[in-house]
Amino acid sequence: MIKFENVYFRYEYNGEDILHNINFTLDPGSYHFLTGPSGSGKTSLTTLMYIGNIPTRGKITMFGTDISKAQRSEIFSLRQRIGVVFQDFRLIPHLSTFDNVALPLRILKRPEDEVNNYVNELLDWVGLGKHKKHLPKSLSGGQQQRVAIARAIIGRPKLLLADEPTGNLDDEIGFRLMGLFEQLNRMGTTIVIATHNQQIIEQFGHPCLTLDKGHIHQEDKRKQRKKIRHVF
Amino acid sequence: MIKFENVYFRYEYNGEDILHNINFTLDPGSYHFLTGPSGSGKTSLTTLMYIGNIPTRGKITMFGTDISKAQRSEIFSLRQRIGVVFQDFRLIPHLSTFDNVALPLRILKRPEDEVNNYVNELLDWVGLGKHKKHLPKSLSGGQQQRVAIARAIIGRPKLLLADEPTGNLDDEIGFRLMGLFEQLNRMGTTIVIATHNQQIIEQFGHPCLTLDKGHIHQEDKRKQRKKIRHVF
Amino acid sequence: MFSKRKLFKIINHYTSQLNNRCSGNKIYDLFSNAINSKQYDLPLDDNQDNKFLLILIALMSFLAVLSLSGAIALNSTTNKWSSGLENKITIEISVETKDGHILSKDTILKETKNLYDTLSSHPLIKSVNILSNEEIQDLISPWVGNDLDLTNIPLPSLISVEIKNIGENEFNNLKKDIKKASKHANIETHEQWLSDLIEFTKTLKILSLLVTLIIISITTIAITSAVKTRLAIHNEEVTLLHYMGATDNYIIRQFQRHTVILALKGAIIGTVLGIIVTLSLTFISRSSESDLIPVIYIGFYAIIMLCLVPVIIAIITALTSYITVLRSLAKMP
Amino acid sequence: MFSKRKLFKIINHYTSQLNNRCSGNKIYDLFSNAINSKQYDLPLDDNQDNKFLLILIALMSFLAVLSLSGAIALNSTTNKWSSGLENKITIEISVETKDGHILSKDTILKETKNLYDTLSSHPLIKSVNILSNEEIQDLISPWVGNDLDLTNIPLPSLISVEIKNIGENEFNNLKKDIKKASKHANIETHEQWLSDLIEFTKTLKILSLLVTLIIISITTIAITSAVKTRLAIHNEEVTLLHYMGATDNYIIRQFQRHTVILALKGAIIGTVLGIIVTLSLTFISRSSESDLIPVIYIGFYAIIMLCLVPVIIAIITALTSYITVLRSLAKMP
Ligand SMILES: Nc1ncnc2c1ncn2[C@@H]1O[C@H](COP(=O)(O)OP(=O)(O)OP(=O)(O)O)[C@@H](O)[C@H]1O
Ligand SMILES: Nc1ncnc2c1ncn2[C@@H]1O[C@H](COP(=O)(O)OP(=O)(O)OP(=O)(O)O)[C@@H](O)[C@H]1O
Ligand SMILES: [Mg+2]
Ligand SMILES: [Mg+2]
Repeated sequence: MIKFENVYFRYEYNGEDILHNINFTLDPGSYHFLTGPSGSGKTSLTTLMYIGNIPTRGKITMFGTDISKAQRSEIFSLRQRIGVVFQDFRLIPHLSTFDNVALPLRILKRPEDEVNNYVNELLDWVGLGKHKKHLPKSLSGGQQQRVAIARAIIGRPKLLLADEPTGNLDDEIGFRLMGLFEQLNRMGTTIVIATHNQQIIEQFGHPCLTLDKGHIHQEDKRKQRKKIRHVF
Repeated sequence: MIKFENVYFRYEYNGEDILHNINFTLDPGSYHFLTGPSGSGKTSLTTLMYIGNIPTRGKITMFGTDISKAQRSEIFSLRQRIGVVFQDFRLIPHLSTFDNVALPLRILKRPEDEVNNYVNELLDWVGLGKHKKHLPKSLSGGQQQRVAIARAIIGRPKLLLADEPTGNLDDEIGFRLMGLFEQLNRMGTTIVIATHNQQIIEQFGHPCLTLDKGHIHQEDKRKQRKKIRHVF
Repeated sequence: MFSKRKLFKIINHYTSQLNNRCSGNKIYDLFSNAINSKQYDLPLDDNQDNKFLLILIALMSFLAVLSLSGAIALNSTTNKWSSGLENKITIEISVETKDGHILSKDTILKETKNLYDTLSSHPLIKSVNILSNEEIQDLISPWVGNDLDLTNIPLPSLISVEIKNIGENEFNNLKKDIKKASKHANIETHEQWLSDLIEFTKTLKILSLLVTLIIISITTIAITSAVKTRLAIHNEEVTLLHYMGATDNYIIRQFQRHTVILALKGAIIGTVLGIIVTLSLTFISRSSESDLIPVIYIGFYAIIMLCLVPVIIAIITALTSYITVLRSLAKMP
Repeated sequence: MFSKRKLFKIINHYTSQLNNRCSGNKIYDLFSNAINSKQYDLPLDDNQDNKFLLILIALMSFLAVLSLSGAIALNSTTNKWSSGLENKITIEISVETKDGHILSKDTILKETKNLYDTLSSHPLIKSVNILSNEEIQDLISPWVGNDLDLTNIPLPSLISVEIKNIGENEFNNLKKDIKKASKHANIETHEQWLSDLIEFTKTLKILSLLVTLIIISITTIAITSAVKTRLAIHNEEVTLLHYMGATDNYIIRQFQRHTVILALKGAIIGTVLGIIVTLSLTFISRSSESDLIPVIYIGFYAIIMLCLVPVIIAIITALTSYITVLRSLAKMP
């Protein structure tokens, strides 16, 4: 699904390598946490995974395509198979909750009645049934985060990248959404969740990619910690 | 310090009461957590506390001044005694980390060498020594949050309002900053921290204001849970 | 809203099928883009530049209509002149030859007769008419007065000839034939002043072409800069859409539809104003008695042509915004 | 940067003390605001409107300079006229009286003598001068020619009188005194055509006042709208500063400094251009031989006055942005 080979990355502006010699493979249908202290490069790595940036060096293979050799139209179709929850939400300010969540389906040119059904159902599920017509700025922080999550999963992506998806959520709704990710994973979606919330990592016990100052360590916490799946 | 009497609040745009009949008093030098599920009104309540909004009904007394009767210049000097960590950071995008943090001191017209010393020291302390000249958009989520916190406390406010201040921080730096808040509190700053992070609430065991659909319950968790102060 | 969306969905379906079939056809894409999209993901409408662009395009199309209708009026007037004058020549057999001899009345009469016979049967000639003495007297009376008795004065012979629409070669042949029939004949065509006029008209036409070019350039530049400004303002949203897998076309559509609608609005306002001014001028020119104001003639078809101005501006806008957006999107990863 | 800041700090310290002492003095605030602030918290500079505002203000001050220098030139010219003519009157004792009698040479001489005596000792008169016969001949020779012998013809007597600067009442008294001394005297003041001229000058002055008013209004409107646009764009940041306890003055300062600098830049450009054009016109008018072009005179002090245009525009800008920002800040909680 995703293969990083000797990937280095730096922001042009900065001039220092942010990611050093990253090597890992994520199998289709796998579920990984991405953790590491603040500023270690989690968001940067995620950005590379949705082709939001191109690595300075190294090779990234996604869905079997070497992205450095992919054509523009291929990149579009790759991205259409990826759902992203941005750390800073990135909701479109003048679109309502509904339209923000509907965006990926509209980009995929799904029929409008399907869009209606899907979006309404999902918004009810994440507890935003009453806020469908609100603009992002009149939503609370957690509500905005839920809109961002709903938008990422509405298109049933093959790959879900979530950057700190529960940072603004209370435990109840947080676990509810983590449960949704489990479900999606069981239905075949590959999932990468960047988080520093050790509680969640421990509780769900999926394998963990740990970043430290741009270097990656792959560890499987499944062995060490007990799974708490009974929550759902 | 802060006294809410029968306070009701609604956003004009919305038309529904967000806060119902809020009554509480925060003593000078106290430390409170403000918790409640997402969308319960924590941010709205905080906004009232820094006079970012005016209550629809009821009376708010801050620093002994009834804010509905306060003059414009009084409001300014009230606000200068309050530090706020916004949930969405609200860093000024074209100002560097340093200038963002220096802003409250410059508003207070502190001498520029004092500004330099204070800001540099604090930035080093929160681990942003290398990022003083960076613009907010080239900082990671957690780094931005630390800038927001630094900006809130740089002016040694009499009242610190922090809205979800550790949502984007890893545990280590998170606890480090919570420790900083403890220190400030010991030096006399009244502190209100809105958070849904039960772990932190339990660990620090300060009295807790719980919001639920706009209604407030005041409970003192100090009695029920053991304090973990040895972290610092 | 739902049923509208459904309708658009159906249209979209068929047009996208069409699109697939002729995917190389960029011009087709251009229009389906501009027409099909119903929803903006980008808040393009709440921009202060919009009003400026609208007024600019209205002004430009107003100028375009005026310059075009000027060219049309000029064209139809010169056509009238040409058709009235170009095919008429006058042949004169003057009393005094170039080398100073005085011709006898008999010689003049004989040569005139000769010429008339030749021309009447000439295949390139429509009609021949020998001016009678009275007609000649009428012509020259302003100079010599009416009282002068011309009977004893040798009068020149004037033959007015209407020729068929012919090329230059045939006209030269005709000249030779005339010279053969009468060696003293002077052929007076209206060539000189007409060619002057036509030269002048050509200059005016080039000028109006220039005006059109300037208008097109200004419109293109204005649209380019407006689109670039919008792209800069909405850079974040555009990047986001890109990351979500939106194709270049999806994003271009948003800008295109917005600018095309804006340009159409402006162009229609400008064109209508321009046509009103043109028609007013036409009526004034017709109703005025003064010879100084030439009668302007703008036909029905010409007005139809003027109505094409908004269409052309819409096409320019669609193309310009297509290219501008595509170019800056190409820079994104 | 550090030492600069320190310097500003010190200045700030003293000016803020001054401010406190005369806290009611808004005008003082206005300037200390515009000058003291060294740092922008708001990114006012990267705005596309800036160029437009700069050009507009340059244009406005250019026009202001032209209109002002026009008024100055007019003023100095009419001053020259007035000072040359206003205090001079001519008294004539003509040969033929109004009712047709011919006066004898003796009568004329006697009355002239009489008049001269009265006027020489009159307190309102500066100087009196009886024109000699030669002078009179010089004056009338263009009409009657030089050859004519005037010795035997009764000549009118002309007395040129320079009076002191006096009011209308005194002037009427003077008139009476003259009539008393000589009942045949005709007083010729330059009142009529001068008052016409002054009327005309007044109109021009009103016109230039109008131009100035229009310029001020346009400048004010442009600055208001520019400031409002910036406030709208940076609404979030302004609100944030407010929440952080920034006073209205702190925020106003940012806008003010930005607009004042921009306006000063534009005004200086426009003023320099305007002065260049004015001086060029002055030199052209002086070097030209033609009588049609009046000599324009713009003095050194006038140019100093023109240099005040940028200062005035800066004051208007400071005031306008002060009021505009204050008004919209007052709406914030
Ligand atoms: N500007 C606004 N206009 C209208 N409604 C708003 C606005 N801001 C918040 N709300 C609504 O008020 C309610 C309370 O919001 P608030 O932001 O106070 O919640 P919160 O407790 O901070 O939640 P969270 O933990 O998710 O940040 C929500 O239902 C939200 O939709
Ligand atoms: N746009 C950018 N330009 C330059 N440097 C950047 C940019 N974005 C991030 N960085 C730097 O790259 C490093 C890694 O940032 P990144 O956002 O990937 O961290 P992170 O692991 O997501 O941290 P957090 O948990 O705080 O979100 C940081 O030091 C940051 O300052
Ligand atoms: Mg991050
Ligand atoms: Mg909140």
